[in-house]
Amino acid sequence: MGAPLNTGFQMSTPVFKVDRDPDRCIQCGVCINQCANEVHHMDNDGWMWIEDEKCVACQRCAVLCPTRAISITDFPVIYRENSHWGSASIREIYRQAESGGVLLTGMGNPRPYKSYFDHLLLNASQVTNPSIDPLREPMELTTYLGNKGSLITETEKPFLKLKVPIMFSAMSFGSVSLNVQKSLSAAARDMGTFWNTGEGGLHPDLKEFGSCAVVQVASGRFGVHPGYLENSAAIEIKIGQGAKPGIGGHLPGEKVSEEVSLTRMIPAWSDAISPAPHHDIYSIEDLDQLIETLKVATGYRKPVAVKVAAVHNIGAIASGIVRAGADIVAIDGFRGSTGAAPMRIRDNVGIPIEIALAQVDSRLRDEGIRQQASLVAAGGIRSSADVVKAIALGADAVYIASAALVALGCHMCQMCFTGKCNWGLATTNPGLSKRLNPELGIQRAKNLLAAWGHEIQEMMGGMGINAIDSLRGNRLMLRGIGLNPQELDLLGIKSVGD
Amino acid sequence: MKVISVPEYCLGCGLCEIYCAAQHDGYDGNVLKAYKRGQPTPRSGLIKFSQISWLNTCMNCDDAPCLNACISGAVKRDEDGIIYIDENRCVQCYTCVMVCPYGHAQPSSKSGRIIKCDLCRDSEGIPACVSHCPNAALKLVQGGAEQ
Amino acid sequence: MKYVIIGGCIAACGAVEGIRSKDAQGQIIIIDGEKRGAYTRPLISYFLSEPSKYSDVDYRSPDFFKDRAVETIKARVELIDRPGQLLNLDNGEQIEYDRLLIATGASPIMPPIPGADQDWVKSFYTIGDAETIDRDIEAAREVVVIGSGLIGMKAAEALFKRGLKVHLVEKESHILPRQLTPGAAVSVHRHLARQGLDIITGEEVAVIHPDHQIELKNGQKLSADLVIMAVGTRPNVELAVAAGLEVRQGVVLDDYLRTSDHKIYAAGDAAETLNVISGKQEVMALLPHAHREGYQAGRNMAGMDELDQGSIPMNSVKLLGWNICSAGVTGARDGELLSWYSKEQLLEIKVRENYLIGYIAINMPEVAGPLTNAISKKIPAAAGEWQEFVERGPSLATIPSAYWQVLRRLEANGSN
Amino acid sequence: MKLREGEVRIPSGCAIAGILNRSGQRFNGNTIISCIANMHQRSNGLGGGFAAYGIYPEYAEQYALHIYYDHEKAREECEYYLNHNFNIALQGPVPLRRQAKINNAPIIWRYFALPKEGRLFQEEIDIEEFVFRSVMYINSSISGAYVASSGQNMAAFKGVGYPEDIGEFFRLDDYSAYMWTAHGRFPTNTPGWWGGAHPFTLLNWSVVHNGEISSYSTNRRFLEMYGYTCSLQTDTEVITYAVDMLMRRHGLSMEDTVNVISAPLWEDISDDNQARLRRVYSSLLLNGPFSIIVATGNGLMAINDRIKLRPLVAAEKGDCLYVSSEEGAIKVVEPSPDRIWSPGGGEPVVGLLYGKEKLIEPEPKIICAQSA
Repeated sequence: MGAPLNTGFQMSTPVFKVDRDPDRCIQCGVCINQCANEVHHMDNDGWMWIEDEKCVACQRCAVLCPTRAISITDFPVIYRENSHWGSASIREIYRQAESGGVLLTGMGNPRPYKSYFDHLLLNASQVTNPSIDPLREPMELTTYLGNKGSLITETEKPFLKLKVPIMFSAMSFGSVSLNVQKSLSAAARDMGTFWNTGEGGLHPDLKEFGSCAVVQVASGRFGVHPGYLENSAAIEIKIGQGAKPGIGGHLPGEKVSEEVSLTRMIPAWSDAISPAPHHDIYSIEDLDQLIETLKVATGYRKPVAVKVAAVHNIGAIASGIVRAGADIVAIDGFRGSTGAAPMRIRDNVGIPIEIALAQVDSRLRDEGIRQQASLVAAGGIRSSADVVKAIALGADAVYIASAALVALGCHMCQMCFTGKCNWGLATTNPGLSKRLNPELGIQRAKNLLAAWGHEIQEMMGGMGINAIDSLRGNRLMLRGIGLNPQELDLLGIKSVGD
Repeated sequence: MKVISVPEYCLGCGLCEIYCAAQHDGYDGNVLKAYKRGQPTPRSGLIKFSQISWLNTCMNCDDAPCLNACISGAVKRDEDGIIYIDENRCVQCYTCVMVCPYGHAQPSSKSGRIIKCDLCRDSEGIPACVSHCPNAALKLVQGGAEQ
Repeated sequence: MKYVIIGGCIAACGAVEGIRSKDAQGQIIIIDGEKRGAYTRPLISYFLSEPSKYSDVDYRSPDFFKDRAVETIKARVELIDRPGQLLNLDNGEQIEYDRLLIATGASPIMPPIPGADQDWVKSFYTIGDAETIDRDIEAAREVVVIGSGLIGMKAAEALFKRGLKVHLVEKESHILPRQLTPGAAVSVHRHLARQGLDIITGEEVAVIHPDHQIELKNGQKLSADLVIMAVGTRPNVELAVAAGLEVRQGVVLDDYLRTSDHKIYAAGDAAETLNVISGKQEVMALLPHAHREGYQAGRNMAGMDELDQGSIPMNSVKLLGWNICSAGVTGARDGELLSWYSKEQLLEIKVRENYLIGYIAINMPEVAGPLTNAISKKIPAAAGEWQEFVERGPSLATIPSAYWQVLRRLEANGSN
Repeated sequence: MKLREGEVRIPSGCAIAGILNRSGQRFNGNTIISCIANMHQRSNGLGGGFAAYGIYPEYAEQYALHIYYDHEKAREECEYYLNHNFNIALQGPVPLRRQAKINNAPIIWRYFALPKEGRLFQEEIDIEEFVFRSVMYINSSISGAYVASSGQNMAAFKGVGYPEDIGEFFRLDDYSAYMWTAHGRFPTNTPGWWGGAHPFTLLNWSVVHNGEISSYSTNRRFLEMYGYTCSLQTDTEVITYAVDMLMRRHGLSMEDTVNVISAPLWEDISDDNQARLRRVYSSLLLNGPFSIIVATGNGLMAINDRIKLRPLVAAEKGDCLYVSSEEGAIKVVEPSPDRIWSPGGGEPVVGLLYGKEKLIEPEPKIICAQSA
C-alpha cells in the first residue's frame, strides 16, 4: 500500500518559474486575487513573493497583469537528462515516490506521436475546373447525421441537422462549469449545431437547450432518467473516450458540488466514478439491446449514437456498432481530452483518429453499411483544416471539445482534475466558474464555429466543391506528405505528387 | 448612458479601477506610467460585498441629486447626458457626496475636489473600465437611473 | 396658462425647470426684488474667504431665464389680490396670474441685543452683506461672530482665513447645535480651536458697546472691529399672511405644495414641507430642497398631480479641512445611537427598528450619500445589519445588503 | 511506365452536342459531325466520340455489345466468356474507314446478343442486370478488353482523335439514327487509350460530359458500395453509373434524379421529398463544373451543375431538339431555330420521343444494395 511521506520535503524543483519585473509591477494585486493556486503573495508591508512550485503555467496572472510584469518560464534547473530519461520521467517518479498514487492529469495526450493531420495536404482547383468563391456563391455546410437508409421508399429514420459540421463534444457538468455548458449550448443552438451533455445529466437551467443537446448515457448512468432522454436531440451511449480507453470516468469529489450532485443524482463531495465497462454491455449483442431499449424509450424519435475510443480493431468494432443499430458512430482518437485521467492511460492507449476514421469509413463501405450510420470524428481537432481533412477521410461531422474550451479561455495547463481552473472552465467552484461570463463565452464559441465555417467554405471553394456532402469521403482531395506506403494505404490516400 | 456592473460575473480583479485611474489625469491610459510616475486615482471604486463585487459607477441619474444639490454649479451635464465635474468650480462642500445614493461621487485624495465617472468623455471609444474588463462584467448602456 | 413666481432665486429656478418640463409654451413671469439674479447663497462665505477666486456665485448660467422664455420684472410685490388673481407691484404695475408661486425665501434674524443697531454689526446672508463685510475688514483685526449654525461657522471660517482673530459665541452648549450631537461637536470644536478659532459656547452676548467692546452675559468682554450676526433666519411670509393664506412658521402647504388657495403654491425657505423622518411639515431652509420643491411645484402648476415626496434635513459643510455631513434626526431622544471613530473620523448613526433615521459623518464622505438616501427613502435593513455596519467598519461594502438591493446593484442580472 | 486512362484520373475540358428527332425520324451522322466539328477548338485531338440511337432496327431486341480489344488474346478470352453467357445472333468487326488521322485503333468488334436463359435462371436476376454485371466483369476482369457500349439498337463510336475524324473513321455517314450525341475532348495529358474516350455508356445509357466532377471520389466510393466498379476513373463513368443506379435500379423519376445529381440549394428546397432525396443521396450530388447529356433509347436529358459553371445551350426546331456547348454549333446545322435558350444551373433540358414519358421504361425493378 502506498502512503504519503511524513514530510513536506520534495525531491523535485518547480516545473515553472514565475518572474515579476519590479520595474513594471505596480502592486495592483490582480495576480494575487486571480491565482487560485496561491502562487502570488503580498505581505502587509507591501513585500511581494512567489511560490513557483504551485504554478501550473495557466497564464491567468500573466494575461491579466495590466503592465505585463509577469512572465512564466520553464524552471531553469534541468535534471541531469539523457535521451531515455527525460526530466518528466524523473519528476513523475519523485511524485509517485512521495504519494504512492496513480498520476492524474487532464486534457489530451501531449506526447510527440505523429499527428497525421499534419501530414495531409488538401487539393485546389487550377485551370481544368474553376474554384468557387464562397463570398459570391452559395457554399453549403448543412450536414445530416443518422441512418440515411438506401432507398427513398424506406421510412425515414430520425436525424440531426447541422448547419455546420462541427458539434461540441461531451463535457459533463461537473467536469466543466455550468457556465461552460451555458456557453456551448447557446452557441450550438444559435449556430444550428449540437452540444453534448457528457455523463453528468442536464442541469435544470439548461432545460431549454435540450433540443440541441446530445444527451449521454454512460456506464455510471449519472443523471439519466426518462425526462433527460426525452428532452434531447439525440442520445449517445458512451462506451469509451479517446483520452482513457478502457477505463471509466472519474470526477474527483472536490468538483462534486451540491448542484453537480443534484444534476448527476449522486452524493455531494464524493468521487463520481463511472465503471470501466457498462455492466449491462459485456458484448456487442448487449449493445444492440441497449440501443433498442433507448429507441423504444424515446419512441424511435431520436437517433442513437455510440461513442467509442479509437483502438486497434476499430474497423470491426464500428461495423458491429452499426449492425447493432447505432445511427451515429462517434470515434474518439487518442488525442482526445479529458477532465481527469490516469496519465499512463492518456499517454499510451489508443490510436490516432485519422487512421481510425479512414479504416472505419472504408470498412463500412466495404460492408455496404455506410449509409446506415453517420461517422463523427473526435479527438484532437484543432482547426478547420483538421475538420476538412477528417471529412475528406470519411467523417460526416466532427466533435470538438479542447478547441471549444480554448475558445472559452483554456490555456491547456492540464490541471482540470484539480477543480482549480483559473479560467473558470474545469471547475465547479462558484468563485472560479464566474470567471466565464456565458455572454462572452457564447459569442466566443459562436465566433469559433463561424470562423471555422468560413474557412471550411474557403477550402471547399478552392477544391471546386459547394456542398459539404461532396467532400465527405472524397479522399482524392487529400495527399499524404512524409508518410510511408503503408500509412498512405491505411489512410486510403495517395502521396503528394501522385 | 452609464456603465453598469454585472455582479454575477465581476471577478473583483480590480482591473477596472486600474484602467480608470490610468485613463484620467492626463495619463492617457498608460498604466505603467500612471502608477510609476504619478498618483493615479480611480473615479469608480470596486465594492467587494461578501461573495460578490461590482464597480460603483455613476448612473448618470435622469433627475440627478448631485446636479440638483451642487451649490456652486460644478456638477454639470453635457450634451450627451454625462454628468461631470467642473473642477475649477468645485468648492469642496461635498453636498453632492452627501446626496449621491451610490456613494459614487467622492473627493479626490489629491486635490480634495470631487471626482466622478465621466464615462471617459475626453477619450475615444468606450470607457476604459468597460473595454478592459476581462469578463464583460461591465456594460455601457443607455439611459439613467431614476432617483 | 400664465405662471407668476414671486422671488427669483433657487426655488424659482427649480420652478422654471419644472414648468418647462411639462409646458413649453405657457408664459412665465418672475417678480424679483433682489438687484442680483439667482445666486448660490452658501457661496457667499467662499466669496468672503477669497473674493477674487469665488467672485462667480451665479446659480445658473446668465441666459438661464432667457433660454426658457421667462420674463423677469425687478420689483416688489405689495399685495396678492386672490379674488382678482392679481399682483400689485411697488412700481404700480398689476400682473395677472393663473398660477402663482410664492418663493420669497427667508431673512436673517437680528436679535434685540443692545447695540446691535450699530453699523459695524452686520448680518451675513446676502452677497451684498458679503461684499460690505469684505470692504469693512480691510482695516479690521478682530471679529465676533454670534451664532454657530452653518452660516456662523462658515462666516467665522472665511474671516479666519482672511487672517482675522475670530471669536465665536454660541448660546447653546455646543457648536452646530442643529447639526451635531454634543459628542460629535466636541471633536469639531477641538479641531477648530487647534487651528486658532476662539469658540465660546453656552454663552450669550449681553451688550455691544460703541467702543467695540462686546460684553457677554457672564461679564467677559471681547473686543472686535466687526460683529457678525448669524443666529438664524425666518421665512418671508408677510405677503402670504396679508393674502390670508394659512401660515405657521412658514407658508402651510398640502401634499401637492399648494397653499390654502389652490391656485397658489409655495416653495423654498418660505414654505413648510414634509420632513419624512418626523412626518411633519417643517421649514427646512436648504438649497437642494429649495430647488426640488420649486421643481415639483412647477410641475404641479403645469398640470401634474404629483405628490411631494418630502425630504429630510441634511447638511454638508467643510470647516478648515474637515468635512461634516449630517442628515435626519440627530437629537438625543430618538432611536439607538451607534458610533464608530478612528483618527479624525467619526460616524454616529441613529437607528430605529432597522431603519436609519439620522447620521453624523465627520471626514467619512464615502458612506454619506448612501446613508442620506437610506434615511430619505426609508430603506429597512435586516435585523442587526446597521449594528454590523458599524462594528465591521463603515464602508460601502458593509452597508446593509437590503440597501444595495433597493438600488438594484445586487440583482443577479445586475442591470438597472 | 505511363499509366493508361483507367489507371490514372485525367482532368479534361470538352465540347458536347446532341440532336434528337422526337418523331423518331432517322438522319445520318453527317449532321452531328458538322455540329461537333464547329467546336474544334474545344477539343485537342485526344478524344472524340458519338452515341447513336436507332441504328440497329433489325437487331432491336439484341444487346449490341461494342467491344475494344488491345490484342487478339483478349478477344479470345472475351468471346469465350460471351459464348458461355450469351446467345449471339451476329458478331463481327465494326466497319471502319482507315485513314491517316486516326492511329493506334484497337481491335473493334460488335456482338448482337441476348443472355442465355439458363444463366439468367442461375443468377436469379433480370436481363438488364445480367448484362450490367457482364459488362462490369469484362471491364474489370478481362485484361485488354473493354466494352464501349452495351445497349439495344444503339452504339457508341469513340476513340483517340478529333471527333470529326473519329466520325469519319467509324463511317457514321453510313448510319441513320433518330438521336445522336457527340463529344470532343481536351484532356490535359496523352491518354492514348480508346476506352477512355466518350461517350461513356452502360446498357442503353450514354453520357457525354464536359467538366470535372470535384466530388468524384465521394461519388465513386458511394457507387462502389452498390456494386459499381469504376474501372475508368473518369467522371463520365461515375455520372453514368449514378444515373443508372438512381433511375434504373432505385426507380427514381427524372425529376428526382435531377434533384439528386444537381440538387437545389438547401435554402431553395421547400418540399420534404426533395430534402429527403438530398439526405439519402447526398453522396451522389455531382459537385463541380459540368454540363452533360444523358441519353437512352427514349430520349435525352441535358443538364448543368447547379451553379452553371459550364456552358450549355438548347434549341428547338420542329420535331428536333438540339443541345450543345456552344450556340454556334447549333446554328451550323440549324440556322433558324424556333427557340434557342441557355438553361439555368440544375435546370434540365429533356427531350423524349413522342409517346414516351420517361427516359427509361418499363418501370424498373428496384435492386437493393449488395455487399461485395
